[in-house]
Amino acid sequence: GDSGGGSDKAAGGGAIKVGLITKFPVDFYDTMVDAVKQYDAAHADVEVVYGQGKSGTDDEGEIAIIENMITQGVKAIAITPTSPNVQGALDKAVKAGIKVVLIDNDIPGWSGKSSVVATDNLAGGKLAGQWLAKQLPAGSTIAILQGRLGNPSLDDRVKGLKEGLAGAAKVVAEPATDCDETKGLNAAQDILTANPDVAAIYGACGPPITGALQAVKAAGKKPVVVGFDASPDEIKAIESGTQAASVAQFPAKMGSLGIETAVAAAKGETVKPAVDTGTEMVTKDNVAKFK
Amino acid sequence: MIAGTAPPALRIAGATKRFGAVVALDAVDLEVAHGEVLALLGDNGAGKSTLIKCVSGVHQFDAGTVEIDGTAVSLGSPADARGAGIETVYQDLALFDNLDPAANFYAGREDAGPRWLPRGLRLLRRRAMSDSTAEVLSRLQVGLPDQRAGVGLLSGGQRQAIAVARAAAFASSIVILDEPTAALGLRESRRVLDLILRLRGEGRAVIVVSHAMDHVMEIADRAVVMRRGRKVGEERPTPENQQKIVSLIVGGV
Amino acid sequence: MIAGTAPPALRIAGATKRFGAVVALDAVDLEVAHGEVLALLGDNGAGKSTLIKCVSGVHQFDAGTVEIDGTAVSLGSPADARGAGIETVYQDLALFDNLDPAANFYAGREDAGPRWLPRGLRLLRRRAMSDSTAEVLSRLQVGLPDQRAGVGLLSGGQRQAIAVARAAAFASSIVILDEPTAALGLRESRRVLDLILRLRGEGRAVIVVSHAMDHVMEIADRAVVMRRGRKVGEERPTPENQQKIVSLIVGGV
Amino acid sequence: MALSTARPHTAATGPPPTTRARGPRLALALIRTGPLLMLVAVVVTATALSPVFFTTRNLGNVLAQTAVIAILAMAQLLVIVTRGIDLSVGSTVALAAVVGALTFEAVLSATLVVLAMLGTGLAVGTVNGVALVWGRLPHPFIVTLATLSVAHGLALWLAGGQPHRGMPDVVQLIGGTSIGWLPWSTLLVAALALLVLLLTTRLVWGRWIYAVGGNPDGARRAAIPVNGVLISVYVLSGLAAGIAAIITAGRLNAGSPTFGELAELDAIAAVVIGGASFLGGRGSVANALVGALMIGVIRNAMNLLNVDAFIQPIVIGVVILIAVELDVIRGALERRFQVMQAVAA
Amino acid sequence: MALSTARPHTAATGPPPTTRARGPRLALALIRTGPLLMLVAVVVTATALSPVFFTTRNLGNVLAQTAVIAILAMAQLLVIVTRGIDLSVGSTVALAAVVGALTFEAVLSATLVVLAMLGTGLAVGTVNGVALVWGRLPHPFIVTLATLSVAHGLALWLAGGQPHRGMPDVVQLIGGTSIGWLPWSTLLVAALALLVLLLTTRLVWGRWIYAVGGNPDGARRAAIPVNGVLISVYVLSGLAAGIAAIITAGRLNAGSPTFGELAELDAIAAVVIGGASFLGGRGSVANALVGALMIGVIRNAMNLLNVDAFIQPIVIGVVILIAVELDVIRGALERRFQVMQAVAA
Ligand SMILES: Nc1ncnc2c1ncn2[C@@H]1O[C@H](COP(=O)(O)OP(=O)(O)OP(=O)(O)O)[C@@H](O)[C@H]1O
Ligand SMILES: Nc1ncnc2c1ncn2[C@@H]1O[C@H](COP(=O)(O)OP(=O)(O)OP(=O)(O)O)[C@@H](O)[C@H]1O
Ligand SMILES: [Mg+2]
Ligand SMILES: [Mg+2]
Repeated sequence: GDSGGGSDKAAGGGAIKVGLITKFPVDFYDTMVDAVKQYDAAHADVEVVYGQGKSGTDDEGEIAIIENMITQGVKAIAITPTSPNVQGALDKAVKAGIKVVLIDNDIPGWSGKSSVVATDNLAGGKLAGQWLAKQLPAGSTIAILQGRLGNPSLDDRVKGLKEGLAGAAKVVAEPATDCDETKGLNAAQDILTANPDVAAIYGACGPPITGALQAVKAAGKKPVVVGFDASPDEIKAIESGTQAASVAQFPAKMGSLGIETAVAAAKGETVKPAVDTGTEMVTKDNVAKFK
Repeated sequence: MIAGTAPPALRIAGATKRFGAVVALDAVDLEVAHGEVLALLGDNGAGKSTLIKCVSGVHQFDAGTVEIDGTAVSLGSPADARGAGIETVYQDLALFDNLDPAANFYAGREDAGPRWLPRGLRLLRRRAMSDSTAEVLSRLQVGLPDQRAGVGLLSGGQRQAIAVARAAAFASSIVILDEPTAALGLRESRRVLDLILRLRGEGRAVIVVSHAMDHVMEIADRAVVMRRGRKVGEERPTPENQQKIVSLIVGGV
Repeated sequence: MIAGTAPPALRIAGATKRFGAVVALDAVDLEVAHGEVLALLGDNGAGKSTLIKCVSGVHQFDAGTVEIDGTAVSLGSPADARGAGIETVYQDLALFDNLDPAANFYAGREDAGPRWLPRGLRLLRRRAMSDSTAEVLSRLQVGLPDQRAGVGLLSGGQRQAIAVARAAAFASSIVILDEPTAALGLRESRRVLDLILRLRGEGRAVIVVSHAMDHVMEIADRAVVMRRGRKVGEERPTPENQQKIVSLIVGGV
Repeated sequence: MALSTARPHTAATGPPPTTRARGPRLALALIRTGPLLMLVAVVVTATALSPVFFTTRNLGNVLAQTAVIAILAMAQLLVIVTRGIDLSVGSTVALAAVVGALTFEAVLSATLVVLAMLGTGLAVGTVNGVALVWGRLPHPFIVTLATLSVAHGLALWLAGGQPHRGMPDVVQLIGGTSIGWLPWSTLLVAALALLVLLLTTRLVWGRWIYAVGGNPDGARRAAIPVNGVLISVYVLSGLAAGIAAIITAGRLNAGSPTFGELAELDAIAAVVIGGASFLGGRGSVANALVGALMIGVIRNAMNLLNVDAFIQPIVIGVVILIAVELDVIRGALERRFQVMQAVAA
Repeated sequence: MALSTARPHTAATGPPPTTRARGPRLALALIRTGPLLMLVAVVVTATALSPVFFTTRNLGNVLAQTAVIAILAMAQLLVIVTRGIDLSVGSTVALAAVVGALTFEAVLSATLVVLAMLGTGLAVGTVNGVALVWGRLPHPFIVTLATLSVAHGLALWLAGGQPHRGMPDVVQLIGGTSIGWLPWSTLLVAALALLVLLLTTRLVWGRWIYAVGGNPDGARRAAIPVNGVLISVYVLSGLAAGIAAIITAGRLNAGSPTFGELAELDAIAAVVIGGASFLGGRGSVANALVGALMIGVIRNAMNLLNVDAFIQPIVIGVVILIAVELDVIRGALERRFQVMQAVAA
């Protein structure tokens, strides 16, 4: 149950205490948290403690939560690290005998982790790039709406896209949007003004793509719009045909597999060093199963 | 006491005021009649400005009562004091440096309409206000370089003249002037003294704080002397009494 | 001219200053000798404070030259003026309301050491500064409620006394006082006048701006009258001349 | 000495004496246009660098992108004139938009949605103003920082961290559509600008805000209802955030807790670029609008020119600095020309 | 009338007259501790709600989590005392950390890395101060907003948007390790606090900053080097950002362009909670530190109590507001007690 007090399990009874730390309150992480809560409810021998940061780059916030969880005596931590910067705090946890499972993104080169349960963002980007390369005629142009500059997984989605395109289209603009809907709309308006013939728009996260769709509608153009995350808004847009595709991740899977792995590690079982939760292109053809 | 049986325009009794550990006013009694000029004298820090600020609603007495025309009033705010017909020139002038003379004149009582609207939403009669301000100032012969500029860059005397003209133009019952001629030139001082006499002639009660004994001798009907927050004496300012008043102020041993 | 062949302490020639469209000073010539008190007279807005501010380095003349003891100087900043031995009491006092009297006294020339350190990094001699400030103030008999509180809440006269005492305590060659007694009581005014005479006795050149003719008559050796930025006359302030000076100020037709 | 003690109303006789030359008057008038001159410079530069910049279509985009900053800047101006600051407006936009979206999910009434958004803005503004005045707080920075935080949290909590899609047609019309190339939101901004201009220059209330900013203590002594005036500017600022929420929500057809992030900094920057002073009592609506447009034009031009995303914040910072510095130089030039004019007279 | 015209040095004779009663003195002394009292209240509440809060281990965490805010708050205090504000410190932390990390990648010298971070902070601070003073800007808000933007852009650009891992051992020691439960960074904060206390209360420079804040025009007339003083506070603020970068980089063993985001708001809030005034001339280092700790303790307690992430900003906002309001009430009480004391005398 919830560690918030009204728990059905006696705190400190035989239950194993594990922590789940997610980045910040958006749908994606909420889905993950919901899956973990289901797991929590179904397992009487596990007590999950939850923590969440303020934003996608709130390293300090996550570190504070990690430190506090160490103080609270958890046996394992499953965390979606905001950036490799939280590594120092996680080292402290490992030193205190706590198993650490990374969810959603990896901290490359860090040996302290027990396992990584994640989408491969680079691979997801590549998937989108290869898909777009097939759709676009030769010599096409594409605009990229970047996410929050300095965020490795968002950057990987852009890097992956370029690798996947393999030169099939020329990038004419790549402004940063901070994953903000308004900024996505503004940027898309300007891109469509400066490059009326742009053949495709790709977004590293959901909200700016949703904003860009407004600009596309107003401009009366039909570029191929591809997003990443397959947020509920994107799913609706794909259904209605305004958006072509999005790269879906599986946050619920990440959550349940992540917490399972963490509990297993806490119990001293051996766990797989990497669990890929996979990505998939969502298009009009298969959108039904993502609702 | 000069006033006969008619109640005085302003009567203060037992006025006391403390700032932290400083006792600025200590059980001061005071009254002024209509058509009378009362000089409030005393050394620096005697409590004159504090008394005036309390009567004007800027500060509140810790103890003491105030009567206007015989009825007890509470002066909880400057608006109360204005409402009771009290108009004040403060020692620090309380001007708006960023506003022009007309705006300074009418601050808090803007000439505006229509009347059925709440005060803040009325339309300013800007032309009327600047015209009449110019007129009042020219009557007091205050020469200003620019009628439309903020008063912040005016000379010390020009600023004081504006503050005095403002109080005089709107005076209704009681006019209080805290060192109104301190920064004024000869000509301007003369005009302010004439103005005070005129106000008296119109039946207003006037309280003047001043360190200029010659001015006090000339215009005041009565002089109250304060020292360290206490009222230490009250005299008619006649040439014979001058030395006595001076020694009251200085605390002559 | 009173000074003999020795160059005057301060000589200003052709001083001109404009603020936007306002001509505050128009080719003013002026000089003061050591051991002389010069009164600077004139109506409100005549340009007296502007002249003083230019000499103190606060403003810069648009045109004109300044000589001190016969050598031309440039007064580009208040520090230049202080360096040239000029000490000024401004009409607006220029006090630091958030600082205590001692800090106000020593602002910009803190008593601190050791000397080999850059000025800002020296250690304050706080005890020495507050002791000597208390002493100077008690000599001027300025009674303060609290030596450690900021001067912002003091009475108008208490504030002016602090500003005058500050300038006097540090005066070296030329002392300029812009209406130093405007807010002062009888006793305090007396003390400031005595102080000015003492400064003269010590050979300093003193310029006093004042609207109080009795003060001017008493202490000044010479009076310069300004009107609308121009110097319109220069007289010895003797009882016979008083009427003449007054009509110069007022612009007697 | 015939000083009337009643309200003086008679007109002065004859015009005031004029000492100004007609010579450098034109130069002076040009210099006085101030921030506008700099906006023109920025627009000319953008036009020179990008052929599409000065097209009706792009100008329409710029206007639509700037509407929210412009509205928030006008309100911020009122606050800054009274020596205050309102940091909460960005979060309030988010909260109001979320409340609007939730209202629309509950009842399909456009009127109620609009009222909900305006009401939310009003509520936050009222809290700011009342806390400042009744709490006798020394400065609004901290109240509005607190309400920034609270409104942000509330928006997240109410929305469950999610954007809520769907807005009534009229909201979408205001925020998202144009007449030809001219966005509806621009018309709304223009109407509000006229209203604020009226408020600040023609109404008693406008006098009061400048008086309170110029000398709060003096305003109190002049029996100006200082507390009421202070509360009113924060209430208006909240209301402006509500209006900004309508535009944002209409533009994106949604209410989301991420709306308006850091919008307060844009608004304050616009006001300061427009020459207002944090020390209160100074500033004009027109110049605040010019400041907002300046920020909007620069952002738009950089997108058109495909300036590297890393470089964009650098350019914005430098341009803001140059704009303010030019205003300083302009002021000095103005004084210089006034002297020349006086000498010529 | 024997006024010496030389520097007066003789000591006054006899103690000044005392009119204070010894009665309510204790109550008054207690009330005067001010913000500290509120910090104690917050700590007591946190201890009551969470059993782990008042353990050495958690207190160590709180101190480590607060070190950066504390350092930035002390510097911000100096700026605010001079009537200024420095919005650029957060971005400067990021820029300095990135420069440090890149330096470490180029040369493995710990000294050079530390110097690079401090130097970067100094450079940004110098730009702020010099632009403000030489540019004759009316207020530092806009310069420091501009450098916020520029430093952020530069950090992103230099780092290529990526965090760069790896810091010299000494940096990791300072930022990331403890002696027992006491973080090294706390010792650094304590040392800096002593230094700033010395600067503000014992040195001539400290007098000057209060004089400049109290009356800038008067300070100029008193021949205080106002421009130098202003430049110096911004330079120190930049330097503080450099030191904060060392701690952050050491704690995270990296330099990243996302460091220090919005840290300026925390720093300013801490200073204001500590009772300083935006109107300048008022504020103390000790209280700024107390303000920083208050923010740190509240954040930590909410994490320990597992308060919902959406609710956290609401709680922080409300607590900040209460803290400032209590300070206002405390001031009123203090005056009341002074009167009681005077009456009792
Ligand atoms: N707001 C305040 N807070 C604290 N002390 C104050 C305040 N106002 C005045 N005082 C103190 O009260 C005493 C009386 O001051 P007040 O201004 O009334 O004197 P005054 O008679 O007007 O003197 P002056 O002739 O110098 O203007 C002084 O000691 C002053 O320092
Ligand atoms: N900084 C300034 N900017 C613009 N105008 C100014 C400035 N300072 C003074 N003036 C104007 O210059 C003229 C002379 O002012 P000044 O202060 O020198 O007069 P004054 O002789 O000292 O008068 P008072 O006796 O009233 O103090 C006035 O008209 C004033 O408005
Ligand atoms: Mg007084
Ligand atoms: Mg003057």
